[in-house]
Amino acid sequence: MLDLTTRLRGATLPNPVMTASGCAAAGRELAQFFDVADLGAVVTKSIMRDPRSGRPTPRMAETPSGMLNSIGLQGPGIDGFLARDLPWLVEHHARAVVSIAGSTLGEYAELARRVGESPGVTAVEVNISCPNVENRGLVFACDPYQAAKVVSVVRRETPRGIPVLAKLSPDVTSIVDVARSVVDAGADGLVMINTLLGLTVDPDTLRPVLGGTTGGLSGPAIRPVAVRCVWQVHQAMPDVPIVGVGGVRTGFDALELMLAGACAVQVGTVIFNDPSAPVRILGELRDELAVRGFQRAADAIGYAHRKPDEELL
Amino acid sequence: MLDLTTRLRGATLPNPVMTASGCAAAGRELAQFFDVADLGAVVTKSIMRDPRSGRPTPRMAETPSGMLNSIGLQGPGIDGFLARDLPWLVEHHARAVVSIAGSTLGEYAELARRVGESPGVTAVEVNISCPNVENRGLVFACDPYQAAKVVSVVRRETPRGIPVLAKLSPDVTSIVDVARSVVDAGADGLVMINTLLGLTVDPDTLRPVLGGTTGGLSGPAIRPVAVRCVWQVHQAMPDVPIVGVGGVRTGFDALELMLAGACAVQVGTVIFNDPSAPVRILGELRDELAVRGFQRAADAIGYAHRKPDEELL
Amino acid sequence: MTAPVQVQGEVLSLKQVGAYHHLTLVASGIAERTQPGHFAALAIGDRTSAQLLRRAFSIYRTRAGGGYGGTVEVVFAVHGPGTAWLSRLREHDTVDVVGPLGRPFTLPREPVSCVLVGGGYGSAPLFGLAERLRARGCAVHMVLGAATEDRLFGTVEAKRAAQSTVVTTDDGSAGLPGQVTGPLPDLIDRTGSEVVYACGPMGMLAAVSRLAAEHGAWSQCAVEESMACGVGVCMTCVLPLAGDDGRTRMVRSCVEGPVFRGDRVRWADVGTVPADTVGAPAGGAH
Amino acid sequence: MTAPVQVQGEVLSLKQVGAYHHLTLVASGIAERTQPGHFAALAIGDRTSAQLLRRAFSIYRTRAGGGYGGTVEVVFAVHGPGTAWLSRLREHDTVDVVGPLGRPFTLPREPVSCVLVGGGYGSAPLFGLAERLRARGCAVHMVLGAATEDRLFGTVEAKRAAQSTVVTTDDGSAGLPGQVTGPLPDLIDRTGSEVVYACGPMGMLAAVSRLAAEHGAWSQCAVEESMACGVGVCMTCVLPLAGDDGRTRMVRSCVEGPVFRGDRVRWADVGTVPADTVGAPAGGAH
Ligand SMILES: Cc1cc2nc3c(=O)[nH]c(=O)nc-3n(C[C@H](O)[C@H](O)[C@H](O)COP(=O)(O)OP(=O)(O)OC[C@H]3O[C@@H](n4cnc5c(N)ncnc54)[C@H](O)[C@@H]3O)c2cc1C
Ligand SMILES: Cc1cc2nc3c(=O)[nH]c(=O)nc-3n(C[C@H](O)[C@H](O)[C@H](O)COP(=O)(O)OP(=O)(O)OC[C@H]3O[C@@H](n4cnc5c(N)ncnc54)[C@H](O)[C@@H]3O)c2cc1C
Ligand SMILES: Cc1cc2nc3c(=O)[nH]c(=O)nc-3n(C[C@H](O)[C@H](O)[C@H](O)COP(=O)(O)O)c2cc1C
Ligand SMILES: Cc1cc2nc3c(=O)[nH]c(=O)nc-3n(C[C@H](O)[C@H](O)[C@H](O)COP(=O)(O)O)c2cc1C
Ligand code: FES
Ligand code: FES
Repeated sequence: MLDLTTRLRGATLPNPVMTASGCAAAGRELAQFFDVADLGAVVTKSIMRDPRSGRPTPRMAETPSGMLNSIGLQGPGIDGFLARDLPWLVEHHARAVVSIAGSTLGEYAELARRVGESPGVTAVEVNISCPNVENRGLVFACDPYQAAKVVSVVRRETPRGIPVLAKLSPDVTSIVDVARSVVDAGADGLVMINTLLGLTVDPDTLRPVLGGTTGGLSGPAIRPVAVRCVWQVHQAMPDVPIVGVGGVRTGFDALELMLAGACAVQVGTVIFNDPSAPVRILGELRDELAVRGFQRAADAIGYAHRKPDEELL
Repeated sequence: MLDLTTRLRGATLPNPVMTASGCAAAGRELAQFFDVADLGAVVTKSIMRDPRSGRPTPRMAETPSGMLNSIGLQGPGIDGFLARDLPWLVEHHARAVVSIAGSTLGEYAELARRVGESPGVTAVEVNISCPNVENRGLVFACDPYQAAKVVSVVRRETPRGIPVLAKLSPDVTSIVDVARSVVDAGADGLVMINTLLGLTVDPDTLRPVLGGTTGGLSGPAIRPVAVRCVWQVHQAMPDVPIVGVGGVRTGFDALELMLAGACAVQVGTVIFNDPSAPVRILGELRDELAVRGFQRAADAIGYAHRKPDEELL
Repeated sequence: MTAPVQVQGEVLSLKQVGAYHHLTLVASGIAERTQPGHFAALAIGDRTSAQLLRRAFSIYRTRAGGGYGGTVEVVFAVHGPGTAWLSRLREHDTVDVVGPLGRPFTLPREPVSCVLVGGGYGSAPLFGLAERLRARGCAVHMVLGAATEDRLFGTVEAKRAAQSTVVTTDDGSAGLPGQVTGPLPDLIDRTGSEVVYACGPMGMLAAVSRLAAEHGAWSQCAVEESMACGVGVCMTCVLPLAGDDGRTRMVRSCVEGPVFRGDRVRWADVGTVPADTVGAPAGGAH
Repeated sequence: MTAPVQVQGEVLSLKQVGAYHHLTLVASGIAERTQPGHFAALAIGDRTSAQLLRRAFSIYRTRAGGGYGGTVEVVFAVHGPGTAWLSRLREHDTVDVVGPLGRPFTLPREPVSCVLVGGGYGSAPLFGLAERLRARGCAVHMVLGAATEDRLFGTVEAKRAAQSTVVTTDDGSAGLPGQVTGPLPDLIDRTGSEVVYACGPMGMLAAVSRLAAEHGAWSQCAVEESMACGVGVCMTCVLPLAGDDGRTRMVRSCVEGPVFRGDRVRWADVGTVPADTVGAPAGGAH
């Protein structure tokens, strides 16, 4: 029997496959297609302190092997989330990874506290790809120092037992520098990658398609960038747990991120293509590991970093 | 009659469509499929001072709607290039944009001088996505200061009449900052974007596919990133000529880059899919402009930046 | 909400009908669950396809499964690469289908008169609706409109499905020249209709719901918002809707719609986030 | 070098042959130019395809055009998404083809004896070659090998094409058990062959060219390097080749090959850049 158990500092998951934040809402809708408890975890849509309407439509555009989105973090706010969404996940025995997003350090702190007080939280994922209203709207994730400040307040406000995962943006000159500084600031693990900033123009209006002008590029198109980021950071910090995300469509895509250094993976955009993708991919991952003779998923983590001559298992 | 003329400071091209560096060698092979003089320009594979063997194979991997490459700038060196390649382009009435790449400031200077002395050069494109051996192998393009130094030496060594175009990498936190500093350093125009750094793992060996481990991601997969970069830089510096490149597959893709702010476009990876793509796309671009009532290609430059209410032509 | 199923549909037939394509898929489990107004989301191409997003189509008709599993039918216009791919399907090809999705049309409790308005392929879901309404003793009147004759769908079928049918085309190539909104007010009054059901372009829906209200009828409009997932997880398909509490929220048209009460949709504000929306940014867009 | 053409090929037939697919395309202009050893590069899917790179296939056979433009035939194994797509083609589908590409086999001036060695589908280009050789009065002997019987291609045709034929399979399911390199040395000697032509996996080519040299014969090997463009512009398909000046260069197998003199290819170093290569980095890889 293949052992799929995955360890994030402070949390043990039955398997490495999660949903990606913003691509599975809070799990309810996907429960129509599979049992959310079968996944390693369900990562919820990034929640902000207050209810939020999000951006005007159009909010998405299809691009070659990917898509652009500018949802603008529409959501019910932390009260609604804790009242309706989190309890549902707990009832359904899903491991809930709660993604939080703020526009100030204070908001992040408050969110961490509120989430930390709530029962049934497996981990907190910190979405730092948000504009910092206290700093000319610069995105936290693009500055190692600002990113670290967010992570340290969140880590401080979150109960020790609950791991804090920092989700990084690939739109930086050195993702290793950002990774280092958030780890030094107390992140228990890293989630890579968030979307790449993109834009597309409407053939009819000759203006940007998205209501938000620019949007986040996701899907298989960006997978090689995600694998590269995971590779670079695992090489720099082999002991830091990394959750790989970006364009996972098949079991091998999931395995590829693990071979590059991820201990778990998230499925995002591909859910829109196939709502049962997370469980399908979990099954395919199991097979991909088995045919290659891996007994434990954990043995695949970072395997691609071995010298060519170090023979396979 | 639609006017396709495009102006780069110091050079006027009959139309905005060029080949992308490294995707058309020095034009000879593509002449089997179309007349290279029909294009706005042919951009040659980045040439280095000395002959160069490039990286071990495999040098490429196909990815969803794109590819990774790690050629390693294989080439004959500047002597061979000036003796055999440039003259061929001149004989065939192609407008030659010569791309140069160095590993030290001195090499860039020498290359600029040699190219500048040669007859028939329409423009010099400076590929700064190269490791700087004098600075811990850091890529020039990733540091506004280093990038500016390269551009200033090249500008200094290149005859006034010949425009110097700086080719930027998207793998930076702020492409606007890099763009600003190379323009201040004397760049007459910008070429955006070079490939994104990516990696992919081989399902059989479980090691990175590419001989160079990481490689450059290109193709339609990255087009939304290219359009975004052009958009941001045109917004910041509306008067600086921008050559857009990244995933152009159709005439509308070319137009999209122009609407975002490019005055010319380059076709790269798609040439591998369709060797006659550059002329096909030129024809399609003409049609896309015509159906929208543009009389001059130049009128489309930056059009997408107009307010939604500013009605079309 | 009926739980949707995800199945590998098999192409039974694909026929050209005027400007449209009529696709029939063998897809077990969907027919049983479908009510008029539900839609289906079709995946484009196989696992290597560059088009990741599903395409949504109103369910035109279904047949509950005999031995071979039931069929679901959609009618579509070729618009971009996804519908172009669908139009090239051949018998026995497979298509991944998710359905039925969304909230169907709400049926009146009483046997009242109803007007069903379809714009272009928007008439597709109205025939099943007409059947249900008549089964409840409702009188059914149809107005089918399109830009040109070849863009009308189901005018013949309408004659069977409805007590009366009016056809309009913008160019007058068939029926009355002009738009569906021309004959509508008079028809509502004449037939004393209490509900107007509509499916078609947003502009048409906005006008229809306004006219319905002006003439004392409820309206049920099936909207068409750009959708990435179709199942409620992506938040791309929202529009501003006034709730029972009078407050406006950005709601997902794939799960809370596609059928909405016309008087609740803030038609003029579609494509924007009205300032009084719950959670709207203090200082402009997010 | 013959100038290649780019044409929209139309599928005339696609047949399963053992483990392979035999594709015949109507593609005018290619047949006229093709010589044995040339290859064709096929585009995968349409303009929205996620597979951008062309797939290269040795040209098996061509028929110069009567009225409808000539045909080109390739034999392929399904390997990944591209060949899977090709295997799903149906009559009248179109495929964008570029060909003929590369340098064909060099024919001996004298009517000498030759051995033609094909591994798996690698035998495809050898039948046209055999014809040309015999037209020049050369004696032709064939060795066809594969892992298993279903991976042999053209064993029947070989009987017509060659004076003698030897078949080998790794598992002994047909012909001699073992690899083509088993019978080869003796065959070269017995037939006094002066040239060995080979097409197949790199490992086989390396062994064949070594054996040919050891037994006093020239070798002409058609290699299979991963190619992105097939026309010489991308520099992905290189291998280390010793030139007339004795110096090693990384040469493009799509334009300077795919057929190389076996004694010039640095087989052991394929996949590396030997330190003595022109332009090799002083300190390790670039
Ligand atoms: C509930 C609902 C019911 C629909 N019913 C029908 C129907 O019965 N017949 C029919 O022909 N069409 C119908 N549509 C529209 C249909 O979904 C689009 O025409 C189709 O998705 C276009 O795909 P494409 O690849 O051809 O175009 P593209 O423009 O390439 O599509 C790109 C992306 O935009 C989305 N998109 C583009 N246009 C629309 C649109 N008008 N509405 C929603 N998404 C869009 C696509 O889903 C895809 O994700 C319906 C849409 C919705 C939301
Ligand atoms: C000169 C030449 C002649 C060939 N002749 C034949 C033939 O007659 N019959 C046949 O079945 N195959 C032949 N091949 C191999 C054939 O090109 C590959 O099997 C095919 O490209 C695989 O594509 P795929 O999409 O199925 O696999 P994928 O692995 O998805 O291909 C991905 C990419 O890698 C490249 N690639 C993968 N494997 C190979 C390979 N072995 N050689 C070259 N490129 C590869 C593809 O071109 C594509 O760009 C030949 C290759 C070359 C270079
Ligand atoms: C529609 C959409 C909404 C998203 N919302 C969020 C979000 O709220 N928080 C977050 O951290 N990432 C969000 N993401 C990013 C994804 O979680 C993921 O990092 C990214 O899409 C790359 O993975 P993928 O290619 O598998 O989608 C969103 C992505 C999409 C497509
Ligand atoms: C095989 C290959 C080789 C390339 N070589 C170079 C090069 O030598 N110099 C350079 O500036 N860019 C090089 N590029 C980058 C392209 O010029 C272009 O910037 C990038 O590929 C994006 O455009 P595309 O998507 O149209 O290919 C290369 C790209 C590819 C795919
Ligand atoms: S389409 Fe995804 S939420 Fe409606
Ligand atoms: S395949 Fe592009 S140069 Fe040979």
